[in-house]
Amino acid sequence: MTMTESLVDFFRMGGYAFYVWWSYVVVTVVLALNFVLPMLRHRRVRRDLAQELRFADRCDEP
Amino acid sequence: MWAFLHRFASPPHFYRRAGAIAPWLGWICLGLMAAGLYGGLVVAPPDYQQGESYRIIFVHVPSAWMSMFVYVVMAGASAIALIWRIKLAEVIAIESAPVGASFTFLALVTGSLWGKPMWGTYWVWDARLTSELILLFLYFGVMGLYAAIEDRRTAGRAAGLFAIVGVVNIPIIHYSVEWWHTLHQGPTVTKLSAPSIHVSMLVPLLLMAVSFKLFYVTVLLHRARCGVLERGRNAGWVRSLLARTEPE
Amino acid sequence: MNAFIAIVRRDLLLAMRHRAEAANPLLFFVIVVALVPLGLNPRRETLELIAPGVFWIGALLATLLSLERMFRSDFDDGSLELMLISPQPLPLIVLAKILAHWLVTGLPLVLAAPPIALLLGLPTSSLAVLLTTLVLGTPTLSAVGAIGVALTVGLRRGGMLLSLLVLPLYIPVLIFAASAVSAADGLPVTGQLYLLGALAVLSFTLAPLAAAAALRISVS
Amino acid sequence: MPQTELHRDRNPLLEAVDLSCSRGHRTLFENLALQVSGGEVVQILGANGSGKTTLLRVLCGLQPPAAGSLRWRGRDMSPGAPEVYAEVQFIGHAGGVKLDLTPRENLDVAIALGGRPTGTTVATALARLGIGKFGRRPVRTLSAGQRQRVALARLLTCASLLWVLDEPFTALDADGVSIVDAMLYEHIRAGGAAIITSHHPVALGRVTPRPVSIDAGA
Repeated sequence: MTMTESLVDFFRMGGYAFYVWWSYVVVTVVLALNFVLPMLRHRRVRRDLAQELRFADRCDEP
Repeated sequence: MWAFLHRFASPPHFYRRAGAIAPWLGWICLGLMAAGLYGGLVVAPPDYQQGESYRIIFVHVPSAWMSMFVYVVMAGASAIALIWRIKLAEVIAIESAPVGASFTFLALVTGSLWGKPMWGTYWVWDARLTSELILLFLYFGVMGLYAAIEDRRTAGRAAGLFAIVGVVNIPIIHYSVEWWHTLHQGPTVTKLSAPSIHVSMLVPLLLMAVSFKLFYVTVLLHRARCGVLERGRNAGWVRSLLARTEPE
Repeated sequence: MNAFIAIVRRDLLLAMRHRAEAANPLLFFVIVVALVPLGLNPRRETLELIAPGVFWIGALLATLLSLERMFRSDFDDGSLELMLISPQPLPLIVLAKILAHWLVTGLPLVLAAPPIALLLGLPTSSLAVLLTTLVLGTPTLSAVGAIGVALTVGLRRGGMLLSLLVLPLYIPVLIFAASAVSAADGLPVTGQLYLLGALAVLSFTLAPLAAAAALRISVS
Repeated sequence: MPQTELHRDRNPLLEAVDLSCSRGHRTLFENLALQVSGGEVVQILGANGSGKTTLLRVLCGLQPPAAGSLRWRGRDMSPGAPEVYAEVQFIGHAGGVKLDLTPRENLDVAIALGGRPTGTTVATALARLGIGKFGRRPVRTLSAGQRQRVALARLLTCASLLWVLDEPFTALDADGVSIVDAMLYEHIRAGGAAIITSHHPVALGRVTPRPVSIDAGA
């Protein structure tokens, strides 16, 4: 079995390629989202808070 | 021990410690996941009954385990938050809900994708899948309640209480769904449980399970850092932290 | 103890003052049950198959519809704060509210069950079991629902969220009650009835505690 | 404002130690210290939205403070402590009066909830507040001032040491204010205490409340 043949066979997954690979794609996408979204949120929160802080300093709220 | 916990629970300490630990956990989780996937997709032999389609268990079963594990952690953290009024526990409980809901959703999707080759339909009212679906509703209940109440503190405590009520109800619901399922058992429904586990299949499964747990902890640490920052917006440590990083 | 009786008496008095409103859950239940044969086909054998499920889903929705009233008016006019401030144990007061809610909503469902069962073509042999499940099940619905209401009492539009919170918790009652009624003529139903009884006892002891804690959180 | 502390022999009835409260992310007030002893009326002064009502709700244990602690008769007051609630009466904006019930029915329920009746019958309490003849009509048919009097009648029928009244005078006419003034006077002479909030200082005949400003924290 040459390299490419075994690769093709690997991706065919014995005919169940659709189900196996789709479930792995969904898992990867959802896990990636779960990892990336908090990062973006963290950056946004820090920016908003810093900006809020700066705004507070400027008009020296009591 | 208690002193350490108390120190760790103080938001500024947590913010710094979590920031330090999270990257390491992330890399270890990635390594384990790669090993698990390699073991599961390449090394493990095909199942004599289901052929290659059984390889979905390497994501389905860990997701199902995690969906339950995260709910229990959420309920535990909520109990700690309500009884000892520890703000960090409340943040951990609330930030765990979306991650738990994602794992439940994954368990449902991979379960139905695995069901198609095995039973011919994407959705079968199998006892475990039905329990997962109800668990997803319970997660949405917690998240919905937290989002509906304006005041963050009240919202956190109300959602936490519902998480505790939920965790008490989960075994009852699970038992009644199992009982209901055996009552209306379809004639040829094979058990969704993993086939007799051979060691070459068990090792990747456990690797994936551990990597999912680490993934949860890493994401939770990131989300909790965010939550702690938002909760303590007018606390002193947040001001000094932000002033330091964005000098005027 | 007289605080318990005072609250139940007060709520029944209030319900009597709004007699029309008190009948709404029952009317809703009849309409839902009447819709089903119109939606499906009124032939006897199909109706018989689905009657228990429809009956109990109707009871579930009727209870859910009327749950909001349990604490809403008290929250608006400040008497909820009066209850929280009172030295009487709050779970006891919540239990009184649950009993009052059941008397206004659950009991009429139980009393109206026989004629409505005929509407759905339920065999009279299974009527006795139907009534038993209703007597055991509807109080549990009120008790568990009290937790959801207590959590959402502070929200102006808490209705939809209330159903999302409470319906998953109603599933065990629905499963055991509906299966008991459908297995009524011939098969043993003691198992389901015992479980319904257990659920009732469990919810009467735990739900007031959870609902009391939820009230303290929602009011704060 | 230096705390002119009348040194009672026993501990103050209610003591708040560096209390702070927030609504959402806005801090309403911070490290507020307050002492209320028997025989005095404390009037909380503050602009709209400065957290007067929130402070009252925290003092009665309806709401946990963001920080700080409360002491009742020198002992730490755990939230929801029944021994405290038996001694405290709270009348908020909404008054806690059911509109569909009659004043008598409302008071009967209040007595059952309050737990310690004072022996004053419902009729005398209503008569004292000038709404004796409306006892059997649904509260819905009464005016706002009369509804406020029904709520205030609760103070006469249920025994309590500390009265916490949120803006008791807003809906009352001059006659009503003088009745409440007399009630307050009798209450503090009997060793009780009261905390009231009011937008504008009220000319009370016999009672001179001790003003406490919520911003300065006294």
